[in-house]
Amino acid sequence: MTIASAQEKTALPTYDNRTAFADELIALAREDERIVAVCNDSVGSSNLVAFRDEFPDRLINVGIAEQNMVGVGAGLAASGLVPFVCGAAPFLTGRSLEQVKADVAYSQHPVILCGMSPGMAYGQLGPTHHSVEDLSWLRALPGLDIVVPADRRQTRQAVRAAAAEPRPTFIRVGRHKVPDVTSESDVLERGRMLTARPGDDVTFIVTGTLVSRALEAADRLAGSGLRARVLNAAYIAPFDTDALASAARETRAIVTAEEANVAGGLGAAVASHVGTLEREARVPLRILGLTEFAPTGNTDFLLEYFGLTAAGLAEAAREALAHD
Amino acid sequence: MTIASAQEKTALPTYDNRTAFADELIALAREDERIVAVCNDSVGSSNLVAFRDEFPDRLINVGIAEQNMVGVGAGLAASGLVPFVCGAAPFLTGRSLEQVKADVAYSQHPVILCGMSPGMAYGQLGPTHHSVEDLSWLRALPGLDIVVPADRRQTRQAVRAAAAEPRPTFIRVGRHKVPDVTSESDVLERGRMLTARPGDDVTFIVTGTLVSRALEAADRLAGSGLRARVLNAAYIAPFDTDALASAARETRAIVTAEEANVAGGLGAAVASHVGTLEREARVPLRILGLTEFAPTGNTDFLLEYFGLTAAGLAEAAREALAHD
Amino acid sequence: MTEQTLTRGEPHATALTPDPAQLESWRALRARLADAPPAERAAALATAARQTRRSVVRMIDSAGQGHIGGDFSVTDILTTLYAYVLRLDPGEPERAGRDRFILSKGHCAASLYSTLAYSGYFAPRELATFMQPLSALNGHPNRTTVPGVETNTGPLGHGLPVAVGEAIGARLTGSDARVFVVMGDGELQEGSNWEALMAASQYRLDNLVVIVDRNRLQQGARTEETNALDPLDEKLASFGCEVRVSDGHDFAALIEAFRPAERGGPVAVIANTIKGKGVSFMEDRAEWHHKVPNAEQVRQALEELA
Amino acid sequence: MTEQTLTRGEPHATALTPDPAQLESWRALRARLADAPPAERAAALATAARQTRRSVVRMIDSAGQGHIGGDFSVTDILTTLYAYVLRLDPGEPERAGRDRFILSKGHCAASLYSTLAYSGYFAPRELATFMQPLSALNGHPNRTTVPGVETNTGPLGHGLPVAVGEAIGARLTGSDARVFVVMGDGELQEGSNWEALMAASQYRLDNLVVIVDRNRLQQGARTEETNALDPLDEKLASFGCEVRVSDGHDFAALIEAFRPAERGGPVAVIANTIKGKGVSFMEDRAEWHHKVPNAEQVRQALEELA
Ligand SMILES: Cc1ncc(C[n+]2csc(CCOP(=O)(O)OP(=O)(O)O)c2C)c(N)n1
Ligand SMILES: Cc1ncc(C[n+]2csc(CCOP(=O)(O)OP(=O)(O)O)c2C)c(N)n1
Ligand SMILES: [Mg+2]
Ligand SMILES: [Mg+2]
Repeated sequence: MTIASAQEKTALPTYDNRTAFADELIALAREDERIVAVCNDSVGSSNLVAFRDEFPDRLINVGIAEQNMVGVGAGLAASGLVPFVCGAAPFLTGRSLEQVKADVAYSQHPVILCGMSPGMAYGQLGPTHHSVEDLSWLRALPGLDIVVPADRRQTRQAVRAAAAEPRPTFIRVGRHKVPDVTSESDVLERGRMLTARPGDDVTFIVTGTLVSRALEAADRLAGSGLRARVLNAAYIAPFDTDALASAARETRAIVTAEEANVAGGLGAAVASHVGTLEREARVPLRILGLTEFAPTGNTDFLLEYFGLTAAGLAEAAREALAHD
Repeated sequence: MTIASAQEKTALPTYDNRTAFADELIALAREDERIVAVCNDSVGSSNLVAFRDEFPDRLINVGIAEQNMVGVGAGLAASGLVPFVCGAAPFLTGRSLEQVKADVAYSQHPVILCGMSPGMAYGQLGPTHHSVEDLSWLRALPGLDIVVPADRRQTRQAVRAAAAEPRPTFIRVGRHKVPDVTSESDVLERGRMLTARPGDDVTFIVTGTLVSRALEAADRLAGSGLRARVLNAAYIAPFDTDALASAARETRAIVTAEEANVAGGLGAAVASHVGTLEREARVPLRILGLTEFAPTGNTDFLLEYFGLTAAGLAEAAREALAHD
Repeated sequence: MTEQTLTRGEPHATALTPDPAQLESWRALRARLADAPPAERAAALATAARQTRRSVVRMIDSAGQGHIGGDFSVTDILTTLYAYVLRLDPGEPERAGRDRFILSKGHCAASLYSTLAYSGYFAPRELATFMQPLSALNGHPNRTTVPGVETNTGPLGHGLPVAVGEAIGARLTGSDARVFVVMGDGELQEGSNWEALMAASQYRLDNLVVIVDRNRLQQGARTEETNALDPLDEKLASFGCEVRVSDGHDFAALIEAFRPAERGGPVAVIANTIKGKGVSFMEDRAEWHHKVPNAEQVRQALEELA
Repeated sequence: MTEQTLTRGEPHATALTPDPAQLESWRALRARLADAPPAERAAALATAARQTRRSVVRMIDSAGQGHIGGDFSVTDILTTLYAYVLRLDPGEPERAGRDRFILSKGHCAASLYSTLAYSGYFAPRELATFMQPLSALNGHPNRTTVPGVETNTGPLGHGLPVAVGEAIGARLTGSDARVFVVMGDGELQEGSNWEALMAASQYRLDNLVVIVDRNRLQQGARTEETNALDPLDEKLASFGCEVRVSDGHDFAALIEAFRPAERGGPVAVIANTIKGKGVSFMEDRAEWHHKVPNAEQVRQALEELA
C-alpha cells in the first residue's frame, strides 16, 4: 500500500485502536464462547462496556489488582477458555511482570495480554502511566508473542489471530489516535514485518504510532530523491530477521523508531541482528525512542520532545546516510 | 592485570561474592550509621546473619513481600538512611519492578537494590528462580545504575561506592563461585569498563561470571596467535560507550557474553551503540547469552548448555573473525 | 507548543520554591487555628477547603483532565492535615524531623498541589500550569519537581509501603515524626498494601497513620460491586491496625481521629467520604471519577463552592 | 554431564507418561479407601504418606538439594487429596472437568512429584532424576514437562490467583469441579494472595478450597517472629472465607475439612502442621527448611519413616 503525499495524509482521519479492539472482541465472542475478558477496574478505559453489557458473565473484573488479574487469566486459560486480559499497559506489564513470566510465558498458558493505552498515550499523566518499558520487559521472556498493531485493521487482525490459535501473547492496543496505514491486502502474519512502502536507499523499521510518521518521513525524503523503505514491525516477537536482513542488504541505512525506551525494544532487536550480518549488510543505524523519563506534556508534545516525528525520522535518515 | 595461563587459572580458588558483600556491608555499617539492610525472609540467603547479629535494629526483614520491601527501601532512603535492599534477584526485580520504576528510579530515592544469586546461580531450581531478565528489565529504567561485580574485590568496591554517593543502584551480587579477576590497581569507576586484558584482534565484552571465562577464552585464542581484549563491563548502566567505541575501532570483532537473556542486556547495549559508529568500526558481533528458559540442571551445566564457556566464547570469536 | 520545547536531558521544569506571601498567610492560619475554639476552627477549615476545591475546578477546567471526584472526597482530609495536624514547615520542605505526608492515591494531585500551594510550598499562580507541557505539576505527583511531595505516586498501592519505610526510618533516626498516608478505598484492592500493613503491625509502627478515603467508589463502579472491601474495619483490625472510623468531612472528627496511637501500633482511619463532595451533581456518582466538567458545569461548581 | 547435553531449542526432557502398573495400584487404593471404615482409611493413608516421605528423603539425598521441612509438613495433605479427595484420573491428566490441584508452595516439589508418581501420573523410577540435568523434574513444578502439574509454581504467591481463575473457569464451563490449592503460611505474606482472596469472595467461589500449610515456620525463622500471620482465622474470615481449622496430620480431620463449602464462598482450611513432620530431629526446626541431610541423617530418617 502507499500513502500519496504528506498533505493528503494530514487530512486523513485518525482512530483510537481501542474501538477496533472492542468491536472485534465482541464479534469473536459471539462466534466463540471460549472468549472471556479480564480487567482491573478498567471496564471503561479498556473499552469493555459493550462487551460487559452483552456478555456480563464473561467479563471478569478482578478490581485494582494486576498480579491477581494475570494469575486469573492463566487459570482461565488452563480451563480451556481464551482470556483477553486487559489493563493499562504500564500496570499490566510492570506490576505483574513476574506473573507474566511464570504464569504465562514459562507455564505456556495461552493468555492474551492486552496492554491498553501503551507508549505515552497517557501523556500528561506522566511516566508512571507511560508504558515505554514494556517492549524491553517482555522481549526478555521466551515464548511470549509481542504484537504492536499500527492501525484499526491490524488491531482487529491481532485479536482474531490470538483467538484463532491461542498462545501466550501481548498485544499493545493503542489509544493515541492514528490514521489507517494498512490496506485490505495487508495480512498480519505471525513473526512477519509488513512492507508499508518499498524503497532502496534507507529503511525505516517502525511500530505502532510511528508507522504513519515514518510514511510521512518517507514522503519528505522522496522530495530529496531518497527512496525510503518503511517496514511495519507489527510483530516484535517473534521478530522478522529475514525482512531485516533484506533491508540491511538492500538499503544503505536503517532507522528504527518506537514509542518506547530504546534499551531493549525494537531498535535493540534490529541492532543485535544487524551486528551479526556480513560486512556489507552492517549498515549504519539510528535508534529513536525514549532515553529518559518524560517531562509533563500531552502525547503529541512528548513524541516531538523525543524526536519521534516525521521530521525527526527524516533527519535521522539523512544523518545516517551522510555520516557513513 | 593478567592471568597467566588456562592451566594456572583452573587451579585458582573460587569465591561466592555474597561473602565479600556481607563483609563490606558490615564494615561500612560500623563506620556509617545510616547504613541499613532490608530483606524478604532472606537473612540467610542474602548472607545477612552476621549483619543482623551485630546490628539487629538495622536489619529490616519485611517477610516474603518484595513489593513492600522495595517501597520500604524508598521510605528509608527518604528518611536519610542508606538502605541496601537484599533479595533473590529474580523476585527483587521481577516481583517489584513497578516499585523499582516508580519508587526508586523515577522518584530518585537513593536505594541500593542488591540482587542476590543472579543469573542461573539457582541452577536446578529452575527458570522461576533464574534472574536472567534483570538486565533487560532494569536497563529500560532511566536513572538507575546497574553494577555487575565480577569478583570479590569488585563486589566490595560496588558496595562501598554505593554507600559513598548513594543513588538509585542495582548491584548483582553473585553466588556462583568465581575466581578473582581483578588486581589491587583495578578501581571500579562509575560508568567505566575495566580492561581485564589488552588485545587488538577481537574483544570480549563480558560481565560477572563470564569475565573469568573470557580470560580463559583469550588464553585459548592466544594459542592460535589471536590477541583478545577482555573488557569487564562491571557497569551495565551507565554504559561505557567510549571504551566500546575504542574496542570497535581497534579490534576486528566483538563478542559479548552475559548470564542473561540477550534481549536487552549487555549485548543489546553493545550492538545498539556499535550500529551508530562509522563504517570501519561496525565490526561483526556475536552476542552470547540466554534465548530460552533453561532446562533442568546445575549452574555449570546450564552455562555450558548456553555456550557460556571459555570454549563457547573462543569459538564465537573465531567464527566472527572468519565469517566477516 | 513548540515554544516550550526543551532539549532532551535538560531539567524539565522551573524549580518551584516556597512563596513568602503565601507562607505567611499559612502561618497565620495555623496560629489562629491552634488556639481557636472548635466551631471557629471547623469554620476556618471549611473555608480553606472550599478554596482548594475551587482551585481544583479551575485546574481541571484548564488542563482538560483530572480526577475531580477523588479530589473532592479527599480535600477536607488534606486541609485538616496541612492547616492543623502536620508538624512541618513549607518554608523548609526537607527539614529533618518533619512529619511526612504521602498521597498514595496520586491521581488526586490537583487537590494536593492546591493544598501545598496554599500552604506556601510554592506560589498558587503556578497551579495554572497543571499538566501543561514541561510543568512541574504533572498529572501525578513528582517529588523531583514539586516541593512537599515526598515520593512519586500515581500507580496505586505504592504510598503505604513507602510510608512504612519512613515510619521505620523515623524510629531509626530518633525522630518523633509521624507519617500520614492517604489511600483510596479501591486502592486497597492492591496486594502491596496488605504486605505493608502486615509489616507495619509487626514493627508496631505507632507513628504511622493510614487514612482510607472511603468514598465507596473506584474508577468504574462502587467498590462493593467490584471487589468488596467490607468488612473493612475487620480486615484492618485483623492486620493489626488500631481502627478508627470517622466522618471524612467533619473537621473535628478528623482531628480527633488523627490523635496519637493508643495501642502501640499503626492507626487506620476509615474516613467515610463522598466522592465529588461539595458539588451537588458530582456527589457519589461514579462517572465523576475522571469526567471533566463543561463550561456550564464549571460555572455551577464554582458557584456551589463559593 | 556433557553426555546429556542437548542442542538448545530441542525439547528438554523425556516426556513423562502415565505408568500402567502404578495407575492400577492407585486405583485399587482409591477403591479400597472409598469404602473403608475411617480407622482403616486413616491407616492406609498413613502408610501411603510414609512411602512419600521416604521417597522425598531419597530424592533430596541424591539431588543434594531440596526443601525437606515443607515437603514433610504437606505430605499428609497431598496424600489425602490424591488418595481420597480429588476427582481426577492420573491416566488422563488433562481430562475435562477434573478437579484441579495447585501446589502454590512449589518449593515442595519433591513431595508433589512423589505423590503424582505414586498416583500413576508417571513411573516412580523417574523420581531418581529429580533436579538432574535435563530432567522433567525440575526443582520447582513445570506443567510443560510433568503430567498432573497444572501451572508452574516456585515464586511464592502465584498459585492462588491461578486457582481463582480455574474456579471461575469451572463455573463458566459448567463444570462442577473443585479447585484445591496449598499455600505455605509464610507465603501468605505475599500481597498477591490477598488480591486473590478478595476476588474469590467477590465471585463467591464455593468451588475453591485454599489450604494453608500452617507449620508456623518460613525460610529463616518462625512466621510470627518475621511477619506475623495471626490472627490468621480472622484475616481469612474478614476476606470472605469460610474458615476451617484442622490438624494437618489427622487424615480424618483433613477429609472433614475438605468437604464442600457450606456458605456459598471460598473455603480456607488452616491445616496446623509440623514442619519436618515424621522425622524427629527435623520437626519444627527452621534450619530444615532447606537443609540437606547427611548420610547418617538419611539413614535415621528412613528408619523413622519405615
Ligand atoms: C496500579 C494501578 N492500577 C490502575 C490504576 C488506574 N486507576 C486510577 S484511579 C483508579 C481508581 C481508584 O479508586 P480509589 O482508590 O477508590 O480512588 P478514589 O475513589 O479516591 O478516586 C484506578 C483503577 C492505577 N492508577 N494504578
Ligand atoms: C516470591 C518469592 N520470594 C521468596 C522466595 C524464597 N522462598 C522459598 S521458600 C520460602 C519460605 C516459604 O515459607 P512457607 O510459605 O511457610 O513454606 P513452608 O514453611 O511450607 O516451606 C521463601 C522465602 C520465593 N520462592 N518466592
Ligand atoms: Mg474510592
Ligand atoms: Mg511455613
